[in-house]
Amino acid sequence: MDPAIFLIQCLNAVQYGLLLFLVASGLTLIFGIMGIINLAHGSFYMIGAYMAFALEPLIAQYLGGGFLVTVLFCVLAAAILGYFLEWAFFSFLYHRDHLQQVLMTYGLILVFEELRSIAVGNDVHGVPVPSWLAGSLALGDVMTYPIYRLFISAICLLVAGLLYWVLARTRLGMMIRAGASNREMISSLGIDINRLYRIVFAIGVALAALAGAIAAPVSSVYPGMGNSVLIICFVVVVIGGIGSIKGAFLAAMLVGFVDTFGQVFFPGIAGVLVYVLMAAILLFKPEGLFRQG
Amino acid sequence: MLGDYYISLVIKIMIFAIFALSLQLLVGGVGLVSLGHAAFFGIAAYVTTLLSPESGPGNLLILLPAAMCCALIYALVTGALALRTKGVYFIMVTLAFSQMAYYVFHDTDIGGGSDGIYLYFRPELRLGDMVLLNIDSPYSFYLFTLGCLLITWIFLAVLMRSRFGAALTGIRVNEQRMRSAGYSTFNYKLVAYTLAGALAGISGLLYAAKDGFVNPELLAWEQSGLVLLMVILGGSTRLWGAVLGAAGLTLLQEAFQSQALFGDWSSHWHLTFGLSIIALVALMPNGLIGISAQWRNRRSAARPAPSQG
Amino acid sequence: MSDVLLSAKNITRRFHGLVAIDGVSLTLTRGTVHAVIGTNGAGKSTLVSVLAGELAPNEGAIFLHQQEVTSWSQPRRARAGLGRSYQRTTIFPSLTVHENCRIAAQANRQQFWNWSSPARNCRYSNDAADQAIQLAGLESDSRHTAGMLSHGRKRQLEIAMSLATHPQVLLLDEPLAGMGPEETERMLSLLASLKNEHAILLVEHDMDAVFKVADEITVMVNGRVIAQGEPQAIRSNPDVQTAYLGEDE
Amino acid sequence: MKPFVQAQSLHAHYGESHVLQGVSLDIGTGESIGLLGRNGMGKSTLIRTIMGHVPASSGTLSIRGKDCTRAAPYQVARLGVAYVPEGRGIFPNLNVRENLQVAARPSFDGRNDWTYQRVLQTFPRLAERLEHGGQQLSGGEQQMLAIGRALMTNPDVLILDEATEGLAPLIIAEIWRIIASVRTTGMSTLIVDRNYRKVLAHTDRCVVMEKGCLVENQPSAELAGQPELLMRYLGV
Amino acid sequence: SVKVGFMLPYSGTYAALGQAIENGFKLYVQEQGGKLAGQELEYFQVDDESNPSKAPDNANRLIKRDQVDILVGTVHSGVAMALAKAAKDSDTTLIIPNAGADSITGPLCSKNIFRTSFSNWQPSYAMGPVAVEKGYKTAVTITWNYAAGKEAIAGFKESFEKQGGKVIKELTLPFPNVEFQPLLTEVASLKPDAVFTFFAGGGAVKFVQDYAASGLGKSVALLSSGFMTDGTLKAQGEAAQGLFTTLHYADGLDTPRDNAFRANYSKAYPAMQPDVYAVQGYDAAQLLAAGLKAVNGDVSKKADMRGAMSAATIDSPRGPFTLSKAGNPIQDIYLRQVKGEQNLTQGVAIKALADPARGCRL
Ligand SMILES: Nc1ncnc2c1ncn2[C@@H]1O[C@H](COP(=O)(O)OP(=O)(O)OP(=O)(O)O)[C@@H](O)[C@H]1O
Ligand SMILES: Nc1ncnc2c1ncn2[C@@H]1O[C@H](COP(=O)(O)OP(=O)(O)OP(=O)(O)O)[C@@H](O)[C@H]1O
Ligand SMILES: [Mg+2]
Ligand SMILES: [Mg+2]
Repeated sequence: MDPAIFLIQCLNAVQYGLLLFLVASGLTLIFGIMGIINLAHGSFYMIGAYMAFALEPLIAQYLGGGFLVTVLFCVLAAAILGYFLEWAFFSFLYHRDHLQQVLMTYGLILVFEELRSIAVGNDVHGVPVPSWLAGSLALGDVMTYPIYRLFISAICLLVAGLLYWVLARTRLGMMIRAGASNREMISSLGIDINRLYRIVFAIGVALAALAGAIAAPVSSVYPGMGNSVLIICFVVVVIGGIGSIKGAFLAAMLVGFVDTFGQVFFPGIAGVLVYVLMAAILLFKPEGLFRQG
Repeated sequence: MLGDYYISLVIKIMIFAIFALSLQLLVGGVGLVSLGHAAFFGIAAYVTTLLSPESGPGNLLILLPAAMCCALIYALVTGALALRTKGVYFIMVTLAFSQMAYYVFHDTDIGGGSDGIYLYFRPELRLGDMVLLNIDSPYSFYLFTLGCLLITWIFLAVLMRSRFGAALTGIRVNEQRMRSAGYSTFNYKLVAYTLAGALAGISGLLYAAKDGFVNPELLAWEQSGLVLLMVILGGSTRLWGAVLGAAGLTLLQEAFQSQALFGDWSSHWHLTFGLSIIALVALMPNGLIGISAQWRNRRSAARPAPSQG
Repeated sequence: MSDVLLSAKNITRRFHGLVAIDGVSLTLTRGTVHAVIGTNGAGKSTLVSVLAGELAPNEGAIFLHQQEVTSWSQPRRARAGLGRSYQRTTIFPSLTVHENCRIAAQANRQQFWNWSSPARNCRYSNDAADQAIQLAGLESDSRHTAGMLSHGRKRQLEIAMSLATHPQVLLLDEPLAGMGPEETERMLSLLASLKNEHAILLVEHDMDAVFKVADEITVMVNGRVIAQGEPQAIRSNPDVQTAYLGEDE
Repeated sequence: MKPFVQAQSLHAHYGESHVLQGVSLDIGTGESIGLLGRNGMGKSTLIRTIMGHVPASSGTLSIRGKDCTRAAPYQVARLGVAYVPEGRGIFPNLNVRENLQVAARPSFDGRNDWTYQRVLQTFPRLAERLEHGGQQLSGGEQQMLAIGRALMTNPDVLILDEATEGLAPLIIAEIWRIIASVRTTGMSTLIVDRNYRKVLAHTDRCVVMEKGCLVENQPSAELAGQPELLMRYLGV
Repeated sequence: SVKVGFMLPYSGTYAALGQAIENGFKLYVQEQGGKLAGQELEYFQVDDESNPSKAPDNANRLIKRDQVDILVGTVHSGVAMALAKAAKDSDTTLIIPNAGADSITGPLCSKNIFRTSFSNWQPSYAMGPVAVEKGYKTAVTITWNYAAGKEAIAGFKESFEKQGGKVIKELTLPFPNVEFQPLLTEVASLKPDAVFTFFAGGGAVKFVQDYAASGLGKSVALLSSGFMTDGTLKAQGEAAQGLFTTLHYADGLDTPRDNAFRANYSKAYPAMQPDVYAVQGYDAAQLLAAGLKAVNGDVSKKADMRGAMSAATIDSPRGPFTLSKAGNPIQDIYLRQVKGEQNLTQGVAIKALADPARGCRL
């Protein structure tokens, strides 16, 4: 492979990995801290994308528009949704078998997907790339690289950094981590664990929605878009070690590279490669690359 | 014809009941939650279809052992690797292995690729040239499936009562203690996993025979998820929980999709189905099998449940 | 008869650079209680786990009945007569006390191929379970669900389950932790009566109890053995006093 | 004046089993109380019921005169009750500093005399291990951390459940020293420990539990002089 | 009355297509005054979710539970395969209004199975000569690694190489992945004259956008089977402008038949655009009408009805077509170019193209 192409492929891999990380980070947060295997995470991704699509004209009309305003609005709305969902559907499940939560999230997938269909129909929709990010950079003689993709990468990196900072450095982060290991004790210290969980869930949902909203201009919005990212995100979370933001980041990069170069070098079996990677890693590191704690 | 339809519905429930029972051995028996159980189901279905001749019915005496063996071998190999991990990681490794099998059937031409392949004739039980059992008619197929279900159930019931079953129970509750008592728990888990794979193979064969159409989606994670839901919804502590779960979920889907019952809402059946799953989870902490106990409790004074410490 | 059942030579075990036990040797003899005491985090539980085969040592060798078992798995060692209890209770809470013991006892009659005869009818394991329950003084609770027992009773059950497998060597990790004075008394007399048939390793922080039953004491600090010997010698050893016992009250 | 914590005929169940059978207990401001009893008599359950971890099935509980019968644990804690549980409850994935800081809060009436610095002065061993993960600490250090963490919430009542379980004698002695010094600051304490002599020596008043009921309630000094009572209730 | 069972995707990725097909079908019936050959139609619907593993059951719901006389379905090829099998087993007449799997009117062909749409091979085959004519000598193909994609690519390759072109690489990615960037980079390194693709739905939108954003469009022409730009143009926006595709239907045909159909469709379903799926549904109804007319509405005369159906000439909005022996339309394939939100016809690429029906033994 000629070196320029190779470098571009690396860029592709990083860019894909970063986006995966953004979706997976919310999943690993909810998974690692609240112990909820959230199958509905893909739905939140979808909700984010659809909100970006549906809200854009409204926001343009009432708030004067702006892509960033739309995204911000989506994230806020998703956080509120997450806060409500935790209260309504999960708050009473913590004493029970974890598998019940899986069942609950499965029910939610069906509900969200159908509500989406009732609310906005089943068509594929495009979301325009904001004009100030619409250009491309020339790479090599035939290829160009859309600036918007670089923008996505930047956002993902920013979120990764922010998330790491919040969890590792702030008091909220400490509480969240503490709550992950001992729910009862944290409440004995005067911290409202229920509210804390609600906040974590809201953050998780908001992250998924953010990913959906900023990915919408490049991926378009379509029915079933959530489920297609769900499994790959679980792969990322598990390879990285559940609950570990650092691990999710690394795993997303790994998956990005394996997927990208798998498609180039082993097109016939590209679908299997990521799972081979996961199985191989778990066989040598049965708890993922970075176990939490 | 309508009778045929209900027979085929019951057959479907029974096939899923066998499938769910095989997973129940893992979830309820050993405490191993697998999200890749459909691999065994699908592999057996494919094996049945691929080994059947195109020109006439295949022989169950060959097909059944072959289907079970292939499922068993896949379970043995993947189980030996997957059982190195625990908990959620185990769930995900089993998922990974089933996705691998899925992509093999989906992306290669072994079994007709993503479109799937047909089984033209329902297999029959033949010894030499003598046909011992023909399951071509709905009714005989119904009886055959019922027989398989009963055998599976009885086998599992006896197994769980035996020393092997007691050891599995011990492993589910506290593996560390079992090891220190002298049980090679890995072997037990592997045997259970392999057995579960082989039993799922029976249901795979039946499924292929029922509709005569096999495709990669049989191995997809949604299928594994569905059967896991059956086990959880039914209640994983008892064998009949799996059967109840299979019947319950199948009937719920059936009812919500029925235009006769739900009119125009039937085209939004995902919504009603999803909502009812949510309601069931919220209201039935122990699955369908817990209902009777719940009623009893409801009547005696309301008391806080034991905390999980 | 000085009958060495278990011996460990120069055991070292590291956790990512932390040396949890560092070149520890000891022998367990039938008819004696060998107590291991030491500061918190000295590596006592780790030692028990290494001896039982739950953790592999990084260095050193372990012999059971004069046979090297260093590479044996835990279940294999258990079947060869090595039983242990845990510092944190590890019972089957959803089963009855009798069932708890029966499952443990059944380990000696596993019979994989025998998949059809009910476990409940296994004469051997029922007898062994009854015997263990009697030894541990749990007869009155034998039909009760283990999870409902009080902490002390659970600790007794923990011991009973170890006994049900008919081990010759017993490794007990803080069997007295959380027990009240009365149960402590009973446990100590149980240990004294088991001593004749078994070789016992006792990890314990309750010094009164240790000095009451131990025939030999090993003192560990930070993974190393700082003293080994008769109880009286240990009690008066100044190193042990400064590192562990503290000034006598 | 009303006692700081006032429990009246509390009942509690674990599923079917009736563990607390009408317990009434007052903890006055600045008072130090010992809770004695055999295994499984419900001592920990009483404490967990006060904290709100186990819901009371009947009876009332008030703290600072406020009704807390149905209060969540965090509300109880905010009213000034701190709890060092059986088994310590250290957050293993947080280091020592974070374990302390995560708990920091001023007291109900705004006092903030147990600062991070003061806790570290009280437990110099912890100051040496600030960046160690909670999991890497020895049992004794964990116990100190649990007590220090409870103090960071500037409580009015400190509840210690089996604070010395599984600790080396040397460290047990140190823990008792710390308990004594905390007591001199005027904080109320409720202490459960299997070493009844120490409990009697470090408390003003002792209550004895048997089968979910309080059967004795006497000044510690008097109870210490009644070996036959101790024999009856504790088997010693 | 005649019982018609729709087995169509009403949920999931293909839900919009399912709706269009049903609308088209009902539109024709409505135009005939609500009756075909004097018979009322009674409709039954089953949501097939585009999930092949549920397909046999779904088919049986219609065949056994609702006991329909005619089956109409579906979009997804895998589901259609199962449907075909069920129809064969129960000897029910099946009209396939979309699914293009070659094998349905190939090895699996049967007297009771008809298709009013296309075979995957057809539209792509028509692109080969077009590409050569435009002067492209080398091409790279990209599709999902699944049967429909492979069949479409095979059709293109067959005609393109027959005319002297060369497919230098066949790129695939796992279905339904939409991360195309690595493949586009690969294309950039291969520098072919043209890229031929087969994608549909959300994947198609993303592919077209990614292709445009990658800048390849300037030097490497993008050609594709028409599904790439049908029903997705609004979402694709600017990126799709000027693309050439081949399909059996196009905008701007401007025949009286098509104009009438479009006007009626827009009136009946104001919220939806008339598209190829609606046409296929519409023609399914026409085909059924032809059959019913021959037997005067007596559906029990199956053989006669089917004979009439396979002999019928369907006056489709796409232009009249007949059915091959295997039951697949023999139809004109149009070359279309995207202008605005329309796939405007550029004339006929191949006239009366019949699927070779390889493996069919009828
Ligand atoms: N799985 C593990 N991973 C990493 N470190 C460990 C692990 N288990 C134990 N340790 C460390 O090894 C050292 C010895 O621990 P061990 O549990 O053996 O101590 P102990 O002597 O039993 O103490 P205690 O009397 O408090 O029970 C401790 O510093 C502990 O933190
Ligand atoms: N989570 C639980 N579920 C069911 N029963 C429980 C639970 N926790 C405790 N019990 C039971 O409640 C009773 C009281 O237990 P509790 O822990 O309060 O006793 P305790 O006095 O603290 O004893 P110890 O000195 O052993 O700690 C015991 O009989 C115990 O078996
Ligand atoms: Mg220890
Ligand atoms: Mg207690």
